[in-house]
Amino acid sequence: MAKMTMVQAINLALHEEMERDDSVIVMGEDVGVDEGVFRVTAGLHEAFGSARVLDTPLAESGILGTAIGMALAGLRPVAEMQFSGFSYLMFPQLEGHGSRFRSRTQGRMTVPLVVRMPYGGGVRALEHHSESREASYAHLPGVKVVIPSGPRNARALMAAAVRDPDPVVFMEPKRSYRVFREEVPEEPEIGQIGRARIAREGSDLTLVSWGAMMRPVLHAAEEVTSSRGASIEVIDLLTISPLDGSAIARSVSKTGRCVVVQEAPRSLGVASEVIAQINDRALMHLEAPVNRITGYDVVTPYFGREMGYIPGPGRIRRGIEETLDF
Amino acid sequence: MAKMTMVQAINLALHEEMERDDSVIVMGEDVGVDEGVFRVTAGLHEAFGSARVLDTPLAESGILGTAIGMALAGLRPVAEMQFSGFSYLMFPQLEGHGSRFRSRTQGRMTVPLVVRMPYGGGVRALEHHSESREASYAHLPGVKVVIPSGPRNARALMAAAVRDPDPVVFMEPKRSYRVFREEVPEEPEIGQIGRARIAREGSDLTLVSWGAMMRPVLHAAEEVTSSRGASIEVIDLLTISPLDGSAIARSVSKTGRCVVVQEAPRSLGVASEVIAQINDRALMHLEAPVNRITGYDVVTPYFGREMGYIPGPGRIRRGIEETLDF
Amino acid sequence: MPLTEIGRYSLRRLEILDENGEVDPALEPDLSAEDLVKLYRAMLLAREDDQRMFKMQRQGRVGTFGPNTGQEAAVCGPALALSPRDWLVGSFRELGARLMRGEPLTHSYLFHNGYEEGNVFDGMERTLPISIIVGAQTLHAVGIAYAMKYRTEKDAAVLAFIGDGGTSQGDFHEALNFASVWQVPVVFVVQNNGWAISLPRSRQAHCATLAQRAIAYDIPGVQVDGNDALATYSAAREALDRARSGGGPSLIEAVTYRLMMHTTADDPRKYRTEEEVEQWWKRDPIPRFRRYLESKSIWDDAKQAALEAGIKEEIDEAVKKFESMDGFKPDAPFDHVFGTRHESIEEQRAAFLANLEGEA
Amino acid sequence: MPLTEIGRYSLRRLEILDENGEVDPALEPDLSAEDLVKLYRAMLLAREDDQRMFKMQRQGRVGTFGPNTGQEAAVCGPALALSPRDWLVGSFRELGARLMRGEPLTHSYLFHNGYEEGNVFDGMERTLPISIIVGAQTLHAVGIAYAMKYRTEKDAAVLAFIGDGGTSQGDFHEALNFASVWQVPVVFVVQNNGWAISLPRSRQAHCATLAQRAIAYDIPGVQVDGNDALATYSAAREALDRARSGGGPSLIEAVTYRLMMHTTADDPRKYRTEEEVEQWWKRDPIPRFRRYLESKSIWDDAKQAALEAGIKEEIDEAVKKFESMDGFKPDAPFDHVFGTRHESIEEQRAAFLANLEGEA
Ligand SMILES: Cc1ncc(C[n+]2csc(CCOP(=O)(O)OP(=O)(O)O)c2C)c(N)n1
Ligand SMILES: Cc1ncc(C[n+]2csc(CCOP(=O)(O)OP(=O)(O)O)c2C)c(N)n1
Ligand SMILES: [Mg+2]
Ligand SMILES: [Mg+2]
Repeated sequence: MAKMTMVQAINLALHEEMERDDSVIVMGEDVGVDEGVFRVTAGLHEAFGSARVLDTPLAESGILGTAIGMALAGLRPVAEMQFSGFSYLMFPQLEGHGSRFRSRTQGRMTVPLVVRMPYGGGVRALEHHSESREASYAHLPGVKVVIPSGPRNARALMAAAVRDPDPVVFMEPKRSYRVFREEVPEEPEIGQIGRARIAREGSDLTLVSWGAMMRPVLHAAEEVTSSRGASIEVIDLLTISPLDGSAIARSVSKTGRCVVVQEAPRSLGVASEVIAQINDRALMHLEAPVNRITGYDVVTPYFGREMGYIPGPGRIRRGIEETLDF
Repeated sequence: MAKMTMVQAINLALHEEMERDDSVIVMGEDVGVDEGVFRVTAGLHEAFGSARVLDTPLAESGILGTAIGMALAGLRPVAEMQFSGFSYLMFPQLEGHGSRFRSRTQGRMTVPLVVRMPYGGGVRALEHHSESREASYAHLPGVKVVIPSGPRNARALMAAAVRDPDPVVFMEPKRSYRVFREEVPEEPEIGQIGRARIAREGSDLTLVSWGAMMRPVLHAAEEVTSSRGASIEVIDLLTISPLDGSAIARSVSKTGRCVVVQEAPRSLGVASEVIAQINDRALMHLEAPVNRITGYDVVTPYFGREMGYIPGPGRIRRGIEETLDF
Repeated sequence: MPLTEIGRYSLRRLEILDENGEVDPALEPDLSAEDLVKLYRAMLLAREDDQRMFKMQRQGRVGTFGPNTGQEAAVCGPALALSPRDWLVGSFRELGARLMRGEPLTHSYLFHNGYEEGNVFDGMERTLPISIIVGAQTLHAVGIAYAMKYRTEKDAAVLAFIGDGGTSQGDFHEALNFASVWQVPVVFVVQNNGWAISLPRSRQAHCATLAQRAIAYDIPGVQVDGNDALATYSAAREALDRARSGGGPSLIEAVTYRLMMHTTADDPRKYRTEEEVEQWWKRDPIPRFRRYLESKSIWDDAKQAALEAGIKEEIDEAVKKFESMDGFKPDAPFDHVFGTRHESIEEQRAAFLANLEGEA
Repeated sequence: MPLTEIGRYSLRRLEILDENGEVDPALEPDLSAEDLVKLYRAMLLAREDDQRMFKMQRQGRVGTFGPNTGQEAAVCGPALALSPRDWLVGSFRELGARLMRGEPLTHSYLFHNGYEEGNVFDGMERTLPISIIVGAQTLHAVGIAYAMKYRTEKDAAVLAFIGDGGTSQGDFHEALNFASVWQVPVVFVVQNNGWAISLPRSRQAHCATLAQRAIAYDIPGVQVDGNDALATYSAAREALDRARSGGGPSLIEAVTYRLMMHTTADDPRKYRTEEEVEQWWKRDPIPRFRRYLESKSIWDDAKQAALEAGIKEEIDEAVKKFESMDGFKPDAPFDHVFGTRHESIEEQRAAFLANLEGEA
């Protein structure tokens, strides 16, 4: 066991997967010699050489389009988008092809690849470097969307993503890259894509979130528990698509109250789908409206203003209290 | 007054707006001499010439990127995407720039443009020609998304979109292009972006939909009314973003029951947001879960199978009945 | 402005078999009679199948499709240069090449009647299905070529087709750039058929040729008479050989013409003249190839009659077979959304099937 | 393969002022002493401001930014050729050009400290803000140029900057193609500074020059010594004049070098040698321009000292002004999401403000 940051944990998974299977290759802008702008690919170029750890030209559609070709020909590319804000350039390749080859050929041609991308705000970065747009990918049939929340699950889910037979969009909450460490086991762990995790058990209220929001969410849950003794269950979605609706429903059926916390703009975010799932599966158990605490439907502000626009522990705590008091 | 199809009505609005304002120009693939593959731009090239009705090279990012430049320089381009399935190629330009110049410059530079695109299934077309992916656009702050449902509102909303100070994604339900005619007044009408329409008043259940689904929805509402005398209110959203949440809430507060019908895949569609809005604003009035009748989370099948995957009147009728009986 | 010259480039055009079937002996490729007949048969089959599908489309027996009539040499010549270990990455107007790769006739009927089953056949492993998003497939071709290089697969390459309209897409540029930076074995054939729906080639791009795009990437580029099957074969053969032996990518512009409509939903009279089309009928690739075969005494009227009869029979049978097909599993899309099982998908499948029953 | 030649192209490179400040009199542009000093001052101001921002960044007083040190000639030379009626469409490494267009020094501090206010200044009408998505801005430039042509605006053009890395993006290809098809007044300047973060130019593209991309679109293209402000000015001047008089688009590759890090978050020692950087410091555009001015007796040490002092004072004042700025309206994003009022946005603004109170 070793204490690791999320960056180190993802890096570990990439090392392990590349060692295990020589069809795994890593590609993207500055992932080789430079080891990635966040150093997520540290040591890979040295260990596996430039044919397997591939510095590409600066073209995101080119990166994903060629990765799709590689996957069709039997490789398992792990392609990096330097920031999720640039990833829309490859959206057409993913929507039009990566997600479709399996259904188009009724399973005869498949596209096992991973698209990694740091996403989300809170790191005082320039425009286009702090969006949280997981919903755009999660609405695509044929694509899985995974968002780890900590070093250990990041490592396990990256291993699962690399081994998965389908295209996986792996969104890394960059704000959580280095702010905390966690024990990560020696032995490889393989996560399960499609399953949410109960991060904390409780009986009075269900708090649902994912990615970088898990830290303030858990913090707020602690606070409310100690301030008023409420028992709060926290669900960490981990996979955004396909969503683990029954895990959410089980919890809400038990607690009767729910708060969903989302960094992204309010409308049509994952929180809306969580609410829709509760509606479908557990509405009659609700004792209060689901409280969605989200970003706002404004263009992501430059970083001078961003913190007011990302849900913080205070806002989450007040949201929990309102819902408990409803 | 004249009876017109939706194609004719949109064409009328384009003629009127181009006559009114010489900063309005129409551009896209085959919109000129060919008059558009659906003939939506019929007569424009002849009337306004090739500098205002511009056949562009085959490049969607190029079309929207240059349209943004034109808008920055004072024109009001109406750009066509030949089918919404090709529009993702311009998503990065819209997400990264079209939607942001206003906020980026605090209102000093703006992008008044319209992106028209036929969308949706039911016309036995090839792959990529029948998706319904309005949610991808509606999740973008700074972009308005309008979806007409009939000739008259299409004409009025197109006029509004052309005059709007912001980028408007104007999604045209191609299945409704020619299947019915409606009276369209002589005088120009200007629709109101951001407002839903009560298409039918009622008190027992609220049926929410938009675009091509409005026809089977209204049909099902009639059927259920005549078969069991239920009074069904039908809301036609017309604008998907910003969504008219209070209109939905008002109706559901009155009826206590709601069915939302969406052609798009289930997860993270506009129906989820409608449910989330009801949750936020009218949950305690609900006497049954909101019933969402949607496409499925599968890759849009080729047209041989598509009809089973698009909600039809039977499925909608059964959905209404279930919700009434809940 | 007087300056130093730092680069000098030249561009060439290849023509071997002229409109009258006269061959330039210095350029004539060394093809066996068997291969020549194979090529001729492929072109004729593509033409006849097009015509049959056109009739079927007008009768409502298949859906919209894009005929390849007139472009058979641009399509079949390069395909003849393929080995089974090469990959074919097409766009949507390469019927002849697909048939040469072993795709059954039934499959384009199926595809154009809205069934994914049309993409699935034995031996499809290295033939990608039709790609409708213009330009996108060229990047797949480069990725496949990269995998070949990575696996040090020798003596194999990728042949990718795109249209003149497709050259305007950013993906095409990115494909050429990645291919040249990586020096991978891929050959791009631009079927310049003069039109992208209603947009003439001259307004699609300002350059005199599309072949000169190769100069921007320092890769070999050539323009060929795309209605001359010997030229398209030879140029592709040379480029594929170079690619297979580590010489990297190439670009071929095949200048041809779409003699029919863009797709059966299109009316070309809106945007082009009858005269232009007439001119190009005179350059039809098939009769000139027949004359060439005749001049080599490989062909005669009897063989032609037999071939035509054979093709007709083959198409008749395929149509019959296609029209007797049924049992398309209604919930197949649920089987193929993912390669893993997920509760939410299975729940939705159950709802779908229940609804089917409700409709019944 | 013997073939007919159908095209022949030549590419040239322009150098006027060499590394030692020696000018080629035959090529020397006819610039007034005033303009020459203006250009020199602009380059020096950009350099000094960069250095100040770098210090401020290290002290946590501004956020991440990308220094333009070393590229002042590539940026300021073309900007000198602009009239106020021309548009400037930059990427993110053209500080010198922005300052020449009237952007206050304070504004790059504001921008790089996370405030949209940094994009807003009097006279900004024809200067687009920094564009971070690599390549995208070139299409905006073409659209603006189209609007000029449509409005028959005479004597104005658009100058668009992009990096060597940016040339790989599909949007750049689409921009060149649209511009050439439309023949609109736009000049593209590729600042080829040798690197795109850690990727050297040689692995960004396989072509010997980026200027030869022009051949693919049949537009004028030229490579210039990008550290030679006379050459960058002259090439841009010629291209802008051509554009303004209806001659269509041009492409200029300015070969320069990024002497500092990609951004303050980058460590270039990971991917390039000190020697390479040393070599390029010898080609620094600023000292050579100073020597040129001196050789023309326009400049001397006293003027240099005065200029340096003036620039220092100007920057000091700007920093002071910037650091005293406050009152950034917290809910400004709600003001500028749309140009029309919407209930849902106002509801969210109210919630935002209520939450701010909750936090207080
Ligand atoms: C990205 C994209 N945009 C638009 C279309 C619609 N479309 C289909 S084919 C076509 C023209 C293609 O022209 P070209 O590349 O020359 O091929 P051709 O049809 O002539 O074979 C267009 C505009 C599409 N399929 N994909
Ligand atoms: C579409 C996109 N992809 C990636 C990035 C991240 N990024 C910022 S600058 C840069 C390198 C740019 O290189 P170049 O175009 O040569 O400009 P330079 O930085 O050298 O001035 C990269 C990869 C981005 N901003 N936009
Ligand atoms: Mg064509
Ligand atoms: Mg660079």
